[in-house]
Amino acid sequence: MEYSEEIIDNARNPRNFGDLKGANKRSKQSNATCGDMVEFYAKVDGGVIRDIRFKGVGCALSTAAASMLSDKVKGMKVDEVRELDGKVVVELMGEVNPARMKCVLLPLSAIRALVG
Amino acid sequence: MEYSEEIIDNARNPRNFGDLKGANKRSKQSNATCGDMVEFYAKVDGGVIRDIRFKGVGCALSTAAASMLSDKVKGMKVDEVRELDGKVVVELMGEVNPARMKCVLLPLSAIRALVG
Amino acid sequence: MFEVEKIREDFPILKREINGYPLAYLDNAATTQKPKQVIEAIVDYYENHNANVHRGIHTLSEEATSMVENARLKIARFIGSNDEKEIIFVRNASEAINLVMYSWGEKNIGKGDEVVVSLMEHHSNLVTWQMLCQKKGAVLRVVDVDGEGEIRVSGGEMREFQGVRVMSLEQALGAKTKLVAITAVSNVLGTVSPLEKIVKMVRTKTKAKILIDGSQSVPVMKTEVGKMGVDWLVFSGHKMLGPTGIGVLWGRREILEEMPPFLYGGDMIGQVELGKSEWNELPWKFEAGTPNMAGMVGLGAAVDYLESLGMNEVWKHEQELVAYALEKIKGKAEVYGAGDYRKRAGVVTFNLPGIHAHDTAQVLDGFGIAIRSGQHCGAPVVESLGEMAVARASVYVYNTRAEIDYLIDKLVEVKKVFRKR
Amino acid sequence: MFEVEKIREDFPILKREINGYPLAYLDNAATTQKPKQVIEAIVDYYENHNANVHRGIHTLSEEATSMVENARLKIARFIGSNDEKEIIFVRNASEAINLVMYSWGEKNIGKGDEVVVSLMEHHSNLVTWQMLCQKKGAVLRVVDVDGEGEIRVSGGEMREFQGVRVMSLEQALGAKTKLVAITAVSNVLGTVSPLEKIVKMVRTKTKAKILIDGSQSVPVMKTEVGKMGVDWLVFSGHKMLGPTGIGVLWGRREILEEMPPFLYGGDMIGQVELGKSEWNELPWKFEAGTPNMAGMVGLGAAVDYLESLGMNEVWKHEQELVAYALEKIKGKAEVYGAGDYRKRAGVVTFNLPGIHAHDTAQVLDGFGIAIRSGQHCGAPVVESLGEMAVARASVYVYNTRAEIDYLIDKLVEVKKVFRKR
Ligand SMILES: Cc1ncc(COP(=O)(O)O)c(C=O)c1O
Ligand SMILES: Cc1ncc(COP(=O)(O)O)c(C=O)c1O
Ligand code: FES
Ligand code: FES
Repeated sequence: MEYSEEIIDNARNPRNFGDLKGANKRSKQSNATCGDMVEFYAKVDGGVIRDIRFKGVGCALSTAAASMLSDKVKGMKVDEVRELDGKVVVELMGEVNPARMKCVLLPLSAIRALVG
Repeated sequence: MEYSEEIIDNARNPRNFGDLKGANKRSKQSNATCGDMVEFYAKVDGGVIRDIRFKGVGCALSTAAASMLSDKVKGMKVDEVRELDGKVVVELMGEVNPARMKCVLLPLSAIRALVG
Repeated sequence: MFEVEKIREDFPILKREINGYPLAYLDNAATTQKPKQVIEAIVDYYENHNANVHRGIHTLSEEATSMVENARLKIARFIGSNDEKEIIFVRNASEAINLVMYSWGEKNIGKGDEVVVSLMEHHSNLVTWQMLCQKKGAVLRVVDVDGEGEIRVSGGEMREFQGVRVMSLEQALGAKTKLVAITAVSNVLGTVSPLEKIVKMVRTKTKAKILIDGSQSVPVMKTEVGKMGVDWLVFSGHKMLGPTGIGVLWGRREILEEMPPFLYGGDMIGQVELGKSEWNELPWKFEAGTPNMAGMVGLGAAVDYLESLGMNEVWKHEQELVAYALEKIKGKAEVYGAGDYRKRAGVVTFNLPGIHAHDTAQVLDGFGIAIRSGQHCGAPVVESLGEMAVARASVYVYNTRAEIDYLIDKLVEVKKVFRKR
Repeated sequence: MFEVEKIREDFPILKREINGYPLAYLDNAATTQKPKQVIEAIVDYYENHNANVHRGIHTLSEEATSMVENARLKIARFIGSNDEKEIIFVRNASEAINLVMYSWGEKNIGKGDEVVVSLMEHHSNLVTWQMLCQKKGAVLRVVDVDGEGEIRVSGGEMREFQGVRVMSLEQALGAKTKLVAITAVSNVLGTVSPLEKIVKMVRTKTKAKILIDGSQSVPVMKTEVGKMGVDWLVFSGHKMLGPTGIGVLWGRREILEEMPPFLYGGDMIGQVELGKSEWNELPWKFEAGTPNMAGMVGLGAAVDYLESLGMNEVWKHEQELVAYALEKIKGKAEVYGAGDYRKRAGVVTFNLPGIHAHDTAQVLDGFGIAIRSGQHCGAPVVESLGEMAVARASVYVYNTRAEIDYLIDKLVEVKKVFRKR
């Protein structure tokens, strides 16, 4: 697996990175074996994610996944977000090595916990 | 390893087999893993093995070894018997497979215990 | 299609000569030979893919990881599990039993509790529980074996043997029974245990867990853990065409989840700090340190090979040969165990009158015939036959009727050698 | 003679291409590749000699037995023991440590006793003792590592790390110390422990036993257990050109004699009755069940191979490459551990600023370079470097300066990929 342009771009310049004032949802997840961590903040209103931001993470893949996922779920209905699974990450990011799946699943599980 | 004529002969018709009346030494040994057992009886007098007999044992090799060894030590000085080691058995019996060494060493260790 | 002559072509060692005779390998209950497909899988692993698994990002590590996890999946399917996380790789059946003893047994067996085994267990499935019972003040209850070498499920008298009371399974089971550890097929006699009856009785009468020693059954019979209704199954790769140093503990997921780890170290761990650690998930929780990667891959290839033959065909072949052997040996030796071939795997246990089993084995070796002799790590059942040692010929997929004929012929020679004048 | 180009010819896997580039295998601290001599020894075992060992009378069983016992003898000589009964075959170093924990530790470590380890132990040599201490109410005392990644023998301040006090060895030792378990070479940093000083201090100040984790030292340095003055040494075959699934516990005979068995089963037993059993003698007392015969034979062949190179030459090669690599990488990455190459085996641990070690490893893999990244089963020492993950390149007998050059070149590419615009 090679990193795509888009992954590299999202890793270098993550979207929706930083604090979110007035967030009413918060969720933090970490990967035991690499110690990396991501924390999401969201404004949820009327069953819709109005805004979302994140902090933390470590590697390029998890950062890019957090960035791309946050873009994707912004404006989505909470009900729809609950349905997201590993497939959506692979759709967004392309093929991911098995050894790195945990990287890209970390932000997903944090986002799902957010709306869980 | 093939059984020699002499081994087969000693196994079929063991010398010095049976009880020994008036024995003043007795020694019994067994092999844990095959359960076979040999018991020697001897008349020792003036530091010399005057007579020796044995009972028990199981396989052809241990029987032949008991037979041949008993013949060998009959009339020997106790001091000399103490010096006997595995080599004497191999001299008597020819080459023995490693897996069967325990068979031929069983009577030897019983005889050594007898004079120990 | 099951064509023995074609199968034999796959096993390089069968071309060997022993003492000037072609090898007749009839010691398969001890360990089996390896087809070139298994040897090649090992070589391919080392020549093209070798790397440490699970933690590496690089290509070789990913390849090795996917090869061993793929082997795990194959083995799960082979024994009828649809959850490959239930397959724990160990060194051999002995280690698998010890794993259950140290992990589950240490935690769940207490003073006064009872562990039930049979008189014909392999030492691994006997001594391990002896030791646990001794340590915990628990009681080992031993199920007797009948004259046909079958586990006595019910009926019959309690008797004393080796200073221990032995009895029927029905008598052995009680409110305090915590574990029943029984072999599916005896390695000494080849008798097939009536597992369905046993499991039903244990489940009806107790809340005990059931461990099945499949060392002799998994290699020759279709295994369906999903239908067996037991808690653990153990077996060794080397007895089913696989490499040495690899074996399997299968357990129901719920019970494996509850069990604490056994060996500690790399790979079985989640987060580690100086003061505390967290365990990895199944199956890795039980696989500490760098695993036997080549062994896993080789066992996967062995399973492929067996499945290409078909396990029903394998069993048919065993049955055919054992029926033939029993028929042929009749009157020529004292034969132990079930008279009805349908009750036994491909094992024939015998003695020539007045000739020690080790001598029989050694003279046969002079003719290129490899059989085992002695107690076969099953001293109690051998002693219960009234013997100190027995000879055992055991067949597998590559054995032929001609080899049985040859064995029987040479038994006559053995008798000649030792005939009293 | 030590000619790397000739050595490389012996390793089939080195001909592989990864992502279109020739493989540069720099993950040797995780596991090493196998020369054809080792692969051939395994194949020869399976194609010509395979049988179960120790109990068989027949020729194959005798051959297999003499092959594995011959391997045991070679390995004893290789590590400077003149008593091959002191060599216990296990699966890997992790199992060896667990064996000592379950057998010796369970018996000898009680409430309030102290076990001393270092902060840079591999998880196998940390978690195992953590668990024993937790179970027994004993205390785990942790020796700190200095800024150079060396074990702090004496001096320095006690400090708290991960909620645990860490200190110098001198401070850690006391009247209650029962065991000191220390690595000879760190797998994370490659630093060589000052074993002579450590052993002397332990022997002077305590009656504690000493266990040395030789997983990273035995493969690269001449080992002389006779002169080390320790009680146990553990190592894994797969890290020294040997097969997977085989490792060694060496122990002084007196201590092994006193230790109760660990795993129960066939082969480790003398006499067995339903009510009691007796143990076999060393080393078989600790080798339950059918052993990894092919693994033993393969490790014997690996030892032959290493001895044909000469362990002093092997160490010289490691030193040469690590000195070269340290020189080359300077200024291009943050490097951890000893600055003086003489204090380290062939391991270079580093990070590229702002780039996660896993990303570094993955981009390098795109160029055919295999390095490891993460915590290397040594989470505490990685965290003590202030990192969550580090990258590690580690060399062995077949690595070249050209491969180091190639790695350094490609580090520049990695930086380009992730450079902020
Ligand atoms: C220092 C050290 N100790 C112990 C181990 C554990 O070895 P294994 O995984 O072969 O049990 C390793 C290998 O990673 C190591 O480097
Ligand atoms: C019925 C049975 N159980 C357990 C074992 C032990 O297997 P291993 O020696 O591979 O651990 C054997 C093999 O001899 C066996 O036949
Ligand atoms: S390496 Fe930790 S999340 Fe990717
Ligand atoms: S087989 Fe028992 S002594 Fe020979």
